[in-house]
Amino acid sequence: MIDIRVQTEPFDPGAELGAIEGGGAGAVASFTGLVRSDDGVTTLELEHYPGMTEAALRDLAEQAVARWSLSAATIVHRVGPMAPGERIVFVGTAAPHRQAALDACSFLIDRLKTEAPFWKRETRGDEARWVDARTSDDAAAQRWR
Amino acid sequence: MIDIRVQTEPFDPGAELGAIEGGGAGAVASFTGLVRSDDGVTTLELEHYPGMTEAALRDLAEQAVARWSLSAATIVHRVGPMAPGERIVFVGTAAPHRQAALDACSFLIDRLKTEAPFWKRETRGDEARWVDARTSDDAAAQRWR
Amino acid sequence: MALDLLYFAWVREAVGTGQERVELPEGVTTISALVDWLAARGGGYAEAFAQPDRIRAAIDERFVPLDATIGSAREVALFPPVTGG
Amino acid sequence: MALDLLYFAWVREAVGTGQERVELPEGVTTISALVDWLAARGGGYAEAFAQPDRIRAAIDERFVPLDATIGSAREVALFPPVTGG
Repeated sequence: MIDIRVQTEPFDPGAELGAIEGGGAGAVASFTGLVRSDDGVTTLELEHYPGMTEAALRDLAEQAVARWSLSAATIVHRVGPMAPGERIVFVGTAAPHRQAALDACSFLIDRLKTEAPFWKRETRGDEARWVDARTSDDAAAQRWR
Repeated sequence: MIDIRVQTEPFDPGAELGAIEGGGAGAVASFTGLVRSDDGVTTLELEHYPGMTEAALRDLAEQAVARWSLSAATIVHRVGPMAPGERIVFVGTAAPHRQAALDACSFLIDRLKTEAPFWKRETRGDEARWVDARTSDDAAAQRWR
Repeated sequence: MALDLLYFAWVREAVGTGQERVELPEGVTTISALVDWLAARGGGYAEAFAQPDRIRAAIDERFVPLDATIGSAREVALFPPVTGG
Repeated sequence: MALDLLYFAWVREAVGTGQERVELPEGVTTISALVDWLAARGGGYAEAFAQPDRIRAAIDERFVPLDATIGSAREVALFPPVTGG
């Protein structure tokens, strides 16, 4: 059961977790990314490539389901403007055993960072800048090859 | 911020996640363990060593907070009888960056399995048996030394 | 050949539009050649494509390296390295 | 010396109680010796402690190896390997 959503609306991690707990899984893992509020950012804006984004996320989820025998994988990613403290992304995985759920969750967020067409722009007061890609993200994504 | 609870009552992962999202963290990870419903178990019962359990869980959480600079760590573990599909354990971690949150979450559930005094008894129909410890759990806990 | 071009993030801002349809001239058969051809338009295009190693591309919604052949693509997207999650 | 003993899981079931206070005889100074002494009581104790390598222990709420010295402990717990989470 794969659930992929790219949306401007906020989402509820508790509801997402509840949805993937069914089906007899023994283990559910999640990752939630939030707009940090400790580095002066006043607004974070997410742009994406409609159509390709959903396809890229679905492809990653299908890889994870096959590799770790997941009973469920959910990816929700917000786009548009967000304030500090707001949730950007949710990844949830359900599997028979804990290592599979946790590894699949790490895989999805690591690979999402380098393989899904999203771009972040940070605004600090009057100044906006596009966030640079990080080589540490490339390294994290490579772990799973 | 460390929150440790051992309780007979059910818990709500969404509420637990919400509680650790504050404080400016950029990344929140969680693990929920559930009573599997695919192996004929009709009731799972958790026994523990009151006092020592909380101390052991708090010690693990303090190690995780120090090692990964967490802004929050929550461990909730149910004891008593549970039905298939019910939640047994919740681990939640909040950190500035994703790898820290995810690694700390894995660490806590791996080490909890070998270092917190809980014992599981499974009932299948009329037959009850104490669950044997698994060497794979010892190996998983060793990863973090 | 008519081709839809999409631009995202600072590439879009520099170019001044998110989407346009172009007729590819003879000889522009790869993404690299397309980037050079667009840069030669000057102005915001020159700015957006001044450093091709900062550009990433997708053909018909799939990531491709810059030396990929455009072939019979309907849509090519040009953008900075992705930064989601 | 008076010592509180706690038993958990199948150790508790075999012994028939979760807690008791004992007077340690001279010479019973380690967990191993305590386990052997309890096994010698026979009945459920013999059953619970027939295989000492299946027993784990805590002294005053801290895990210890079986060769640990009991010393001035107030409380010793004996139980199977843990299986939580």
